[in-house]
Amino acid sequence: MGPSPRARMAVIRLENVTKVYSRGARPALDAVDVEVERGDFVFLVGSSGSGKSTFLKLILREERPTGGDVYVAGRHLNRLSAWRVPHLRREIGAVFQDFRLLPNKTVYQNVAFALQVIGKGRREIDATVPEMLELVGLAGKERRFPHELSGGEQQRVAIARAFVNRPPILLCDEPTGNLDPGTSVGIMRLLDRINRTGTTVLMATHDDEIVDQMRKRVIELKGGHLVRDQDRGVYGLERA
Amino acid sequence: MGPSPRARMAVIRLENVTKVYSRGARPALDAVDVEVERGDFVFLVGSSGSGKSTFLKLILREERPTGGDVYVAGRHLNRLSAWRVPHLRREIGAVFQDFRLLPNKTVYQNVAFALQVIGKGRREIDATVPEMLELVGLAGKERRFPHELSGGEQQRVAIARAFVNRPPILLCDEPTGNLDPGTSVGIMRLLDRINRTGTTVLMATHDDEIVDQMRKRVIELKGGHLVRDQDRGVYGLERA
Amino acid sequence: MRLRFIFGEVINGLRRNSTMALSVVLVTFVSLTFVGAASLIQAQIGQLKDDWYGRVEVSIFLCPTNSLQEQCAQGEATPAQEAAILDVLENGAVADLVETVEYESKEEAYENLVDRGDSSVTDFLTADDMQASFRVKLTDPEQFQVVADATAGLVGVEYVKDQREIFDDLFAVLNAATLVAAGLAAVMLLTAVLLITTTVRLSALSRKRETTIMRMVGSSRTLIQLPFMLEGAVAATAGAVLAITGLWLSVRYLVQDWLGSSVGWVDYVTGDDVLTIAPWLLLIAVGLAAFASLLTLGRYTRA
Amino acid sequence: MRLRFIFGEVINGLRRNSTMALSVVLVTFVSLTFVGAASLIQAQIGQLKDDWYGRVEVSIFLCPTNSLQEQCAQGEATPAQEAAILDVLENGAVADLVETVEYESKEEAYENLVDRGDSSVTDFLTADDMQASFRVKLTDPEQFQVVADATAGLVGVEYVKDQREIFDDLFAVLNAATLVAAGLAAVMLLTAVLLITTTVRLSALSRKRETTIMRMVGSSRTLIQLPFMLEGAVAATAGAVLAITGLWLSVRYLVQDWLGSSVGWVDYVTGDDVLTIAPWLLLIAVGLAAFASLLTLGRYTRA
Ligand SMILES: Nc1ncnc2c1ncn2[C@@H]1O[C@H](COP(=O)(O)OP(=O)(O)OP(=O)(O)O)[C@@H](O)[C@H]1O
Ligand SMILES: Nc1ncnc2c1ncn2[C@@H]1O[C@H](COP(=O)(O)OP(=O)(O)OP(=O)(O)O)[C@@H](O)[C@H]1O
Ligand SMILES: [Mg+2]
Ligand SMILES: [Mg+2]
Repeated sequence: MGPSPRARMAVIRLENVTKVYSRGARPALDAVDVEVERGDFVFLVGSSGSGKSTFLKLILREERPTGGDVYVAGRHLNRLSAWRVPHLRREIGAVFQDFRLLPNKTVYQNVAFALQVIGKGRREIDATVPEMLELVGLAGKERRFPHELSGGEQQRVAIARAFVNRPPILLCDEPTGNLDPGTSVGIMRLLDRINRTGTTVLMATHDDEIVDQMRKRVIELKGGHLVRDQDRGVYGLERA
Repeated sequence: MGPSPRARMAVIRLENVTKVYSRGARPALDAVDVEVERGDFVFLVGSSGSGKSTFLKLILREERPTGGDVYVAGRHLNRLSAWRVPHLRREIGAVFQDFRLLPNKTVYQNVAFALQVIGKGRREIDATVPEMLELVGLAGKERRFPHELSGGEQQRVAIARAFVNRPPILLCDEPTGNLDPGTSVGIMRLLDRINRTGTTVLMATHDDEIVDQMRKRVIELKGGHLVRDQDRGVYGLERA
Repeated sequence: MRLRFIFGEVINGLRRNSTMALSVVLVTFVSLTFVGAASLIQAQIGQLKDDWYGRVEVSIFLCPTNSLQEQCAQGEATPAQEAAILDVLENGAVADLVETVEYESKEEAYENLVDRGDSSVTDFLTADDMQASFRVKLTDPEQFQVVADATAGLVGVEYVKDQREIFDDLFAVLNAATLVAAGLAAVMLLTAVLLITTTVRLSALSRKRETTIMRMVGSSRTLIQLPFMLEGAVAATAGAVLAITGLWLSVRYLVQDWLGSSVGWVDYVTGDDVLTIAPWLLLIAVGLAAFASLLTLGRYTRA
Repeated sequence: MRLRFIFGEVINGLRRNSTMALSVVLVTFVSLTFVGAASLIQAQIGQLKDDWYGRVEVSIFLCPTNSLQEQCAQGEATPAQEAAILDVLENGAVADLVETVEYESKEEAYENLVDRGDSSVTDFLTADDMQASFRVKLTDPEQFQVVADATAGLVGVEYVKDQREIFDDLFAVLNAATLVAAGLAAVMLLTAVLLITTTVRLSALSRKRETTIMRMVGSSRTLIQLPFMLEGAVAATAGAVLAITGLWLSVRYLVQDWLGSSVGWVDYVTGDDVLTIAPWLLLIAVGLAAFASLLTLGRYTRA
């Protein structure tokens, strides 16, 4: 079976991917085939332990598959040497449930940090960061520290940091998990706006309301198996 | 203004409580008055940073109020000396979003641990723990380790541990925050069952569906102020 | 139940932080070895002083036959001169400082020399080459100068010598060694406190989950904190035991056997001296651990 | 930019883990002091050997007037006997072992004695009490026994003496001191490795959030790991500098000034000797840190 035309366009492609964390344990992912095209917005749903985070970690090459092949942004991750991993990561932004901000840095410094540590110069940083804070709706709060922000604002900082380098792919692992429904909606609007700039967004979530509202592509995992891949889908099949 | 008849029955009572974490910062709680009667089931809602966790911490005496008085289980916490705090804590069970299980202990050992460290004998432990695991629906999984359980099962272990000593009060800080909607419903049924044994349950949450379904008393905080205290309430006023 | 729990926690903690625990053991070992060495050297000095100062005397050497010294120009001291000197010692101003006086004749001096068995000297010396002397034992050896002043000018005295002088260099070296050992001990003890502090902190951090749960379910403060305190104490005590063993072996084999066989005339410190300071070393170890734990625990395990 | 970043991270890390950093400094200090002390003692031994072995000779003492030894029963050695002995040394089987032979007469021996200035002996000795000797310098001082065997039986020889013997006790003590210092150095170096390991680990843990973000945004492995490695290296280097300073001060003031003023005839090690070993101590420190970092880093900061 040769690659379909769609496969050649795919910015993320998992082919028969299996991941077993410890010998003898049930696989966290089991023979999963997924293709995500450039510009897609994909929800990854499934109950706790179904393998959503594992899916994202394989794409980030935080974990390596036990079987099968992972292609991301034109790279075959199985063959990617350790010292080239940083280059892969610069093509991917990652956002997590717990924000992961540096508590002793200001909003501005937190976002600038992501550019500093990949070797960008001060001039480029000074040009890019305010623009990005503007985009996520934090203009004027540059000098606040994380503990001076609401949870939603903290997540906006995290998104700004993940996206400041304008990566073609944005991975979000339950980005609204710690947020109340009202705040979550704001975050989803932001992610949607980012997606419209052509960025591929892959978001693992439990939040059925959000999934049902957005009507995007939904991939459902269950015990490591891909059980549903539906365009314009909803959270649970029973309500579809 | 003398204490009303209801106040005398209250198992938890906050009188004009203010909590300021660091000098000059906005109060995390601002002049809050709340009474919770024995056997109540109370949802604590509000957006991120509104002071829900702070509210619970004051009851656990993890934090001390900056102003006002806190009474729990007949104790005036402002006057409780440090060495009597353990006695207060034995009257309160606490459940958290992140389960907080000991990864190298089995389900049985995790629950037994809570009894061991308050000096219960082996015989009492051997009698109580299986009964409690039965109650939370984990009979037969005593020898599993936390990583061999689903998120919902892990939270059941955490509830068993919090409740094994049969405390009159159970505090839950976003117990379903990490769980998918289906699993969350199971946890809520369990908490409801525990509440029906006469235990006072106080639960902070973001989960609007659950709050809307259960129709229990709802206390809403906003920037540290109590803005709503409603019997048989819903999550957001706009949908009430 | 509780004892077994605490004991189990201590073992767990030490195993989890084995690197730090081992560091604490080694640093306490080295620091207490220095503390012990310093106090053993002082004990040795005390012992030598007791021993030698009790034995040594002020020697008043009388003029020999062919002295080159001015005050002996008249030749060998006469019996009358000797009697006059003896009179000053026994009935003069310094009489109450003098405990005993012994007369050593030329012949006795020669015999003593022969007894010491240094053939390269006795080969070509005879009794007539020696000189007679008074050996004076003082009630208080520190009062040497008074006696020396009272006798040095008498007719027939060539010179007066305080045997203690010959030890002064040795004592100076030993005191310097004590200072060096004490200095190193101080640096290492400071390090030990820092390390125990870090160990307790690490242990508290690595067991944060357990202690959080313990606090939440209402465990007593003692049960929460005791394992940490004991951990530091156990490691420090192990270091102290190593130090005591090391010192005892050193004294037994290095000092007594090896040094004793090369320089046999000294009365060395013994294993018993080590055992005498052993409780103090253990006490220092436990004290250090308690001090370091108190410094740290309050901050890392709230009740 | 990157350099400033790395430098800032190192400073931050050291400040955050100041207790551990200080422990590493102190333990490295003490351990390298011992390493330095051991090698300085060896340098001192080497220097003394060069110095003394070059100067010292085999002395063939000839029969004096009134020797008690059997082989000298016929009295003082005659010029003919002396010539025969000299012949054996210069033309006999051992001739090629002999570098120079010097004859020291009784008078010269007495003068040497007077020159040494020990008045208590010269007071009652004359040149006639002394004995003549051949002072033989060997091409290889270790071959003493061969020369001794060849000459000890000759008529007119009282005894043959190897001056090196008198240093053996001193060298034995110094060698023992080297062993003790090296042993302590080994224990402390092990401790230093353990501590640097823990420091790196702690530092990695306390900066886990930073390094996680750095990994996620695609920072290079070098930029992530270098600060940790440098932290250990900086602390260890500080310890090495302290050790070098301490050793230099000790040599300058304790050895040269203080020991030198009491026992002046020895050629002591100098500050220059300390400076010679200084690069090695620095190298050990950096090597230790690198070794310990490599042991730890892989596990605590994945790429
Ligand atoms: N580092 C790991 N080592 C061992 N097992 C792991 C590890 N990470 C995840 N697992 C296991 O792999 C399975 C899938 O985990 P994963 O975190 O991918 O689930 P998830 O869908 O993200 O769940 P959640 O909604 O709780 O985040 C689970 O059974 C989990 O126990
Ligand atoms: N330990 C602390 N030190 C300083 N400030 C704190 C601390 N804990 C909470 N705060 C501050 O107090 C306020 C209320 O925090 P709290 O954790 O009670 O909110 P919450 O309602 O539980 O929010 P969330 O839904 O995010 O859990 C916030 O502004 C927070 O920054
Ligand atoms: Mg996950
Ligand atoms: Mg909270």
